[in-house]
Amino acid sequence: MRFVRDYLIPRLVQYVLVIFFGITAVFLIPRFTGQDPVLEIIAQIQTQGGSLDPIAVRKLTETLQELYGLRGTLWEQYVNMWRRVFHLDFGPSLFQFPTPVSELLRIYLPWTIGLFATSTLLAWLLGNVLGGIAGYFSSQSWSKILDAVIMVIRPVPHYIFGVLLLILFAYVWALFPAGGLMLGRRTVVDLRFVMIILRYSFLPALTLVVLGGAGWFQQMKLLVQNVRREDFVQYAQAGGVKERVIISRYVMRNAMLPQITQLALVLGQVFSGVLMVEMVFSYPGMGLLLYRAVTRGDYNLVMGIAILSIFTITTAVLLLDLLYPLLDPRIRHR
Amino acid sequence: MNMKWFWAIVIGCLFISGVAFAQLPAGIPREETLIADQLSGRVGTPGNFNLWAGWRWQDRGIQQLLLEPLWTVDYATGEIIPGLASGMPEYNEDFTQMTIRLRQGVYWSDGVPLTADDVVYTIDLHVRNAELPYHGPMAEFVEKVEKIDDYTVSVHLKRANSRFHSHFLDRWGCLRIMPKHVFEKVDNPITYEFNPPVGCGPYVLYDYDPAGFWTLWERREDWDRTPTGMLYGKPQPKYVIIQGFESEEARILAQLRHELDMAQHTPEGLKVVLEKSDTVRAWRREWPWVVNIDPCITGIMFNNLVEPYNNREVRWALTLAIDIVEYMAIAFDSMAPVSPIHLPPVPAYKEAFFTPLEEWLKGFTLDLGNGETFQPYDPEVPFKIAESAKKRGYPVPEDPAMIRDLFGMGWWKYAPEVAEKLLKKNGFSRGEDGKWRLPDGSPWKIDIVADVNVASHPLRNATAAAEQWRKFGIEVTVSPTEARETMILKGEFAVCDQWPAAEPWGAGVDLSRTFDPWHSRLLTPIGKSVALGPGGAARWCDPRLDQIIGEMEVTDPFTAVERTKQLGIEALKILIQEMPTIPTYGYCGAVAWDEYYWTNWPGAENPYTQPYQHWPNLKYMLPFLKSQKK
Amino acid sequence: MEALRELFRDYRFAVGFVFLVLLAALAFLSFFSPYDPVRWLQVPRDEPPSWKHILGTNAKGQDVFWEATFAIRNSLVVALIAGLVSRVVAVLVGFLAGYKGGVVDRVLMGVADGLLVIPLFLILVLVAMLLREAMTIVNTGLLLAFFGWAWDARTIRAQILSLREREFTQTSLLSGNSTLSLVSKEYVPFTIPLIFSTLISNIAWAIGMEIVLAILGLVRLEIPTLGTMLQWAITRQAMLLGHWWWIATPLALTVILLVALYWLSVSVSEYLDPRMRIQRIGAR
Amino acid sequence: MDAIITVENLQAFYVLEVMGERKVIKAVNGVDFAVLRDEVYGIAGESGCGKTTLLKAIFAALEPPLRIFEGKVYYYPNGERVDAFSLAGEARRKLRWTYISYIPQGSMSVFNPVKRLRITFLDFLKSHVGGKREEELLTLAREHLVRLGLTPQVLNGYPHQLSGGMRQRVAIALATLLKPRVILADEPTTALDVVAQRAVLQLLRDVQKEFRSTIIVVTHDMGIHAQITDRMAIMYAGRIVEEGLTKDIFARPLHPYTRYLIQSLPKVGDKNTKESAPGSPPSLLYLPPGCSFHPRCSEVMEHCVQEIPPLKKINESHWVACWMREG
Amino acid sequence: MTVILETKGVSKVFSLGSWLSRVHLVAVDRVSLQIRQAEIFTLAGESGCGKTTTARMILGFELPTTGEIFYRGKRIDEFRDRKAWFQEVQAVFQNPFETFNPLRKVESYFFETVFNYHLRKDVKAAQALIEEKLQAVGLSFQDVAGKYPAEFSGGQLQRASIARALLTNPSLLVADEPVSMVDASLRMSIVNLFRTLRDSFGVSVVYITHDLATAYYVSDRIAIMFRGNIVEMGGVEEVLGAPKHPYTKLLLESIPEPDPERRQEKAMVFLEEREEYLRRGCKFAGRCPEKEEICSREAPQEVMVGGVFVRCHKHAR
Repeated sequence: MRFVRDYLIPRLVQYVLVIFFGITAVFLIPRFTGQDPVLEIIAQIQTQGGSLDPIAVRKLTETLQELYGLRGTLWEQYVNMWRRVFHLDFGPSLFQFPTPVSELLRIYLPWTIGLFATSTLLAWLLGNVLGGIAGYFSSQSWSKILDAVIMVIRPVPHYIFGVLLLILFAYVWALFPAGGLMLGRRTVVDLRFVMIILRYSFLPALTLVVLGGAGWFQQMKLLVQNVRREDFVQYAQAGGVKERVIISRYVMRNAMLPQITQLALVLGQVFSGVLMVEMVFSYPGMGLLLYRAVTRGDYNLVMGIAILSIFTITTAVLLLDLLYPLLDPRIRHR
Repeated sequence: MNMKWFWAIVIGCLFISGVAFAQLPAGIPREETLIADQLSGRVGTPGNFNLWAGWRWQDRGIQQLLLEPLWTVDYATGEIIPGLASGMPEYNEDFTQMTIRLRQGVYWSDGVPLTADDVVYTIDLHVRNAELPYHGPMAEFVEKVEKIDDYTVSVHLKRANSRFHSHFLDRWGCLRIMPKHVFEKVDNPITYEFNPPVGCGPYVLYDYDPAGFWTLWERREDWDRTPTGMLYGKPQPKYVIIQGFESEEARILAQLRHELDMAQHTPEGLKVVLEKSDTVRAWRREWPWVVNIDPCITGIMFNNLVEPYNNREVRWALTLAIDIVEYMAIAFDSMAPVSPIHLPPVPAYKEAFFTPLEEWLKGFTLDLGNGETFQPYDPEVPFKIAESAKKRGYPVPEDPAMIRDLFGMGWWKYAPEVAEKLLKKNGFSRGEDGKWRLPDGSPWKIDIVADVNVASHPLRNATAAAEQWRKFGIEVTVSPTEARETMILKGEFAVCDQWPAAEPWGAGVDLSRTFDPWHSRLLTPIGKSVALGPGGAARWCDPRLDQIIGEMEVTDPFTAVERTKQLGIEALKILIQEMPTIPTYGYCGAVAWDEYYWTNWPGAENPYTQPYQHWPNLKYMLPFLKSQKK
Repeated sequence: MEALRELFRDYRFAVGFVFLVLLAALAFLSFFSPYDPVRWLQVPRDEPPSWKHILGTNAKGQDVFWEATFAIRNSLVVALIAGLVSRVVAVLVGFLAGYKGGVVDRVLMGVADGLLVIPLFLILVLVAMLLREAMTIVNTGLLLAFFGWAWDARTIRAQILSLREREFTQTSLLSGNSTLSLVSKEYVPFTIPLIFSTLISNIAWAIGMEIVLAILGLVRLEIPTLGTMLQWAITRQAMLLGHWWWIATPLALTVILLVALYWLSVSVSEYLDPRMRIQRIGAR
Repeated sequence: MDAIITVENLQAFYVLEVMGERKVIKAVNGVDFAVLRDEVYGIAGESGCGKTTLLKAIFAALEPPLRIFEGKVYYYPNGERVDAFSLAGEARRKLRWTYISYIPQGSMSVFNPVKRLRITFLDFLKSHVGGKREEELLTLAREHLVRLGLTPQVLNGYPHQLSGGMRQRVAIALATLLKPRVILADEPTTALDVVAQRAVLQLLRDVQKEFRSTIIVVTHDMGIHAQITDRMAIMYAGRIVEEGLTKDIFARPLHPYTRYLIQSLPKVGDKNTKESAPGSPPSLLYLPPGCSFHPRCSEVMEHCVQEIPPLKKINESHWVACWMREG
Repeated sequence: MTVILETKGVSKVFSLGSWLSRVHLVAVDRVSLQIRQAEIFTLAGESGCGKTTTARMILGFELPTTGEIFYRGKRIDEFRDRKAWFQEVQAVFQNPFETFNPLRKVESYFFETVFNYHLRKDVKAAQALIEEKLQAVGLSFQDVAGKYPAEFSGGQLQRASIARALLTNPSLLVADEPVSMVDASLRMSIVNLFRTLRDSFGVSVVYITHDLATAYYVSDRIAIMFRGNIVEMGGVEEVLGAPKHPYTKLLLESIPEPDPERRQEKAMVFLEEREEYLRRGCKFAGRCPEKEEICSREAPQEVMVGGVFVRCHKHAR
């Protein structure tokens, strides 16, 4: 059981520490942004036309602080936060009061998984497969053209690419909706439902897949060009092994390894692109939810999303670390 | 890749794009539906309609379609429309009692009749329950509320208040009457979701997006048992969808695709839809298109407790350093009416305040010291703006009356040399580099705390002011920040882009809403949140104004109209002399309507009601729309 | 110079380099701009490209060409600060963790992993909001630098780990080299291609991130950068109004810049690749 | 004569562009020989004498910068003569592993590192054997290993789990999987310890006996040649300087270089001082004039510096290229 | 003869494999040996026998799991610093192309060594010293100057590597398989060098190899290692002349004799390294032709037979 002592325990300790510090950071940072969610709400009531007098403001402030769990010192709030985290209760959203954060996560998570997890994976797969093939046949002209196209597409910001798609596919050729998925609570899940969702998700997914895939493509192409020079590839070629087998089982399989590690970590970084896409296509997802939460000082919601995300990614990384020997049998833990 | 795969993907894409082209939920015919944009964006609490408990994205249709207040202001007509009430509120002699008479024959959407019990219950609940936002004013003023008969309610006040009714007067929110039969069964009115909602408005909830992008309302079968129906007849659209967009582009494209009938864009967005669509119209059919009758005034706010902005002459110098013609070009592409006073230039106020004040403005004199004086008012400003807009290539009307209508009555002269004198008189100096130094010799830096929404009027003002003052030789930065509201309320700013004064009611000549925040008893030290925004955030007061406010409290705005107006004029004069904030131009809405499915929108040529889709008054517009059955 | 001459034989390097030089020249031109980039209404608005305004003018009354010179300059500065500062951190951390191993390694990699695992964007937005008034060019660069080193530190560490196992490490120790000179003499030549390629991808990332922050309005919008130029063009509907020159200019500059960086990166990494270098040396 | 590979006047050079300068490395510079059916043919020489390049050329694995300037390599599948360089892609692919196969120099990295060896074996089998199920192919592989005295268990492991010697033997098994007529072995024992070397040699011998294959062994280690080859050639600076039956060469080395190679070998029980050939092999880029060996030759004559000695027949099976043997 | 280096019961344990299949190998098992002044001591065995690990522990690159190493009576971890230790002991590695960083010029290592150990003050004097050492290995500064490793032949570079090691005038040179990557034709030039070093400079050499022919040729004493244990140790004539341990016999038999008339026709059993490491009892038992019942049960103890240490049950009785 030296493995447990020398490897697993330190790794788990690190896992726990990363989560601990991550959550603490996420707890602290919004509290330094100078926003007071209670005042924001009062301001909103005021600017939207409600009239409040000083007594009302004081009363309301106290009431809201009580409700939001913002009373007491920072330390008390912090302790309280951990107590709630262990109960998976992040309290009510401050800005979307009184909806509980967990309820919001429940509503948005399926969308996020449905579109962004899927398209991130799809982008990864497509980018790697295409990049792999293009890297293997890098001297052929179609590979060069593809490379050039992707090179130009990749730097285009998500927002602009999304709007361009929107203009092309929702206006010039009105093939896809401009946004506004009209599925209410009355909808039954049937083929039409699925089709509507697919149709509605197509352009956002396309944006993410193309732009995300472009990055994977470029990385994979370079990796494959290196792996192609490895002895075992050349030996298989010398041995007359069929090219298809060489590409998939020798070149791609090996070049894929660093990409797998990257994928887990990239999951945490997709928010920015996702947010832009959600903005352009009015798509209900975590990116926008998070952005709004951050900008409005909705501490509870920020905590909820961040904890979910930190937990998911850290766990993904941990699992990957533990399972990596299965993917790469050479790995040795010292 | 395999060709088979390629074709499979192509066919798949076509399939996806071809299926279910109709956007709307099943069974909702487009031609009977009105689709309007939701100004406040996606609903954060889609399943919650309990407006009484706090902010619930009320413009998703709750205030426009579902609920009917006692009274509603219409700033386009300058009238107050009694909704659930049958007439204006009635006060006793000393303003300690207010009587509300209800409209008879009104039913809640679940078939229960509306009675005085509902009103009594609503006020009582607010007095008792401290968690409700309107608890404050109710608890402060209401001594007792009693039902006189089924349709009459009497509210006894703790002290005199001639404007107590304003808490029930809907502009963009007020204390609306609750359905007693629903709420009395509820444990906690704060967490109660009020879903399905019940209201006295002409529509009921049909469906909504659990993700909050849209809410679908259906016209009540018994629309004739609602005040709207009784007042204006049958609302035309059978269904109304209020839909939020996260991006301007999506909103524009939706309107171009006839998937959005009413929307408020940015001026640029408005230009796009007008340019690209044959069926979209704006408030005005010609340039400058935008709604210029909004009851908000935009501008720049100083923190009057902060050096050097606590100095009236510094504030005036900064005002005179603004070239309003350029300012307007930067801020709103010259499309909005300027206002030299702290009131928006809507027709009703023009008549009541601008015209009476004009002579006084012309004669208004600033003392520059050493016996020098300066008359800052410039009635030629609208013509100068017109000239500059013409140069830009816009089709500017020639008629002087029209020009004053579009660009305002006048503003302050661009007089940097006068500003210079005022500043030097106060110890300011220019450095070697031509930049201004504060009296203590340090460089004068202004940081304008600004809104983050680039399309918004506040940031537009901040940008334009920064540009003007930079030109004048001050180092200016614009800092858009999400913490803006907090900072402004707490007074943690020197200059910001907040409304320079609270909007007036929009109807009648009562300006109490504008002046109240400046009463000296509300003056809040820096670090503490002000109670009455936005004006109060400027942290300014004046004993003369205190006196006027005091007198207004005991003046009935409905009966003593002349006196009310006179008090307003006097107060405005004080504001001009002191210039605690700089008013620049009236808020403009870049509203666009698609005439593809619906026509007879309340345009400038026929302003039968206010034009916004997000104001409570939308329900009063719907009976007038005409279907273009396609 | 020999190296440069050889690199220029690769068309990707040549094109990338020429692009970069052109962009740098463009950035340099900003010092001679007839217009103050912050000021509005300097020129007639919304004019398409003409001889007078070769890239047209925008709705703010600015000459797009001259505005772009400032934008590219500022964006380059942001990206360079982000890239270089984070490189220093990444190299230090990577070398230290890789060479020292043990507790140092665990701690440093723990920190790096922590940074990687927290949704970067969330923190970036939070901090950007916190700093909003202070989101100057330099601070934006530093902020991005702070978040840009973790992954690359990991990569560099991995390479150091493998280099540490190679025999010349021992030769160097036997030659009496201290740890510092061992690392700098033996490992740096091997890690330079890696450092260089991560530098370039980091610069590209920083440029992209700056654009994202700008589109969200989280940087000082009056300072022209590629991001803020796009942001103004987007919010003023340059695309739909047909003012293509306004949005196409920063977009094209971004694409050209990133393509140039990509080509440089690919070409230089190939050139610096130890295998290739050894081959070249062997063929002398 | 029953040749299975013939090499005719082969000139294979590397053409490099270095710093804008064209450089030609004359790795194989006019080589002629024939390898017969059912023999083990050795090619000996120091690193950088062109022996690996010669193998590549025989295998017709020509990738830039390696180019054939002159000469031909012929295969004899099914008795007919085939020009190895003119074989097109698919035809060449089919001949590989069935007619001619290749044992790599270091087996360290020739197996796919992330797949079990079973998969690698199957990949090679599937690419050449049609119409068989995976199970059958796997049985083939197992039987093959057993026949070579290796445990079929290795198929379940990953390459990195094997020791160097084992890996090299598995590589040999892989190369002989389809019973090729010709097996090229490039330094099959280098970097192995003596015990593993012995195992590899044992295996090669078994393979040869079992399948009657022709093996061409390239190594710098004369001990290996002595142990396994029937005939051998000594290569120096891109040319063959001596060729003959192994026993003849060891008994009567004719070329001074060959003598150095043999005499420098230490033996247990012999503590007498031994000397290597002085100096280093020449750079193939800058060959000395005349006989390439003359700078290191203790018997150098004036003639050696001026003219390259031709390969001369001394007797039925012994050839040498040295002016000393002239006449 | 003075003992300059002594290891006392040195062991090294490695854990190998991923967590899915992890094993602990005693790579070096209680090795005790002595190296005397001016002798060539050979550590022989097949790959994976622990000889390289032993060498690395002697050099201080690896810390023993248990046991101690003394240099002239002083524990090597008591040396002031790494540099002070390396002044006494230097090393030559197997692959000369790996010994030097392929991206650096070879000469830089020479100058670094000179200046880092403060052997000479200025470049000129340094060059003279380098020239002297290069001459000693049959090279000249001219051959080395300005060249990268890839520009050398293996033999040349290995000699340069030795010359570099000699710069500090070490008392002990650890040579880890110094000729196995060098062409057979050039090996002797390097092996002969060790003799010269011993005879002319009084340097002790730890010569690590699997090739008993060169070991016999060059060394004074020899230790045969097998899977972490020294199985036989003594004078080279005694050990190789009359091998006592069956493993020594196997090694001797396996030398590819450069004589076509004497081919090794005898078949032999091979076992995998790990399997043997984990074996109980005598680790060689799996392929020992003289195996007895006790061998797979019990690990043999070291015994002295005619001045030779042997670890074999056969000789224990």
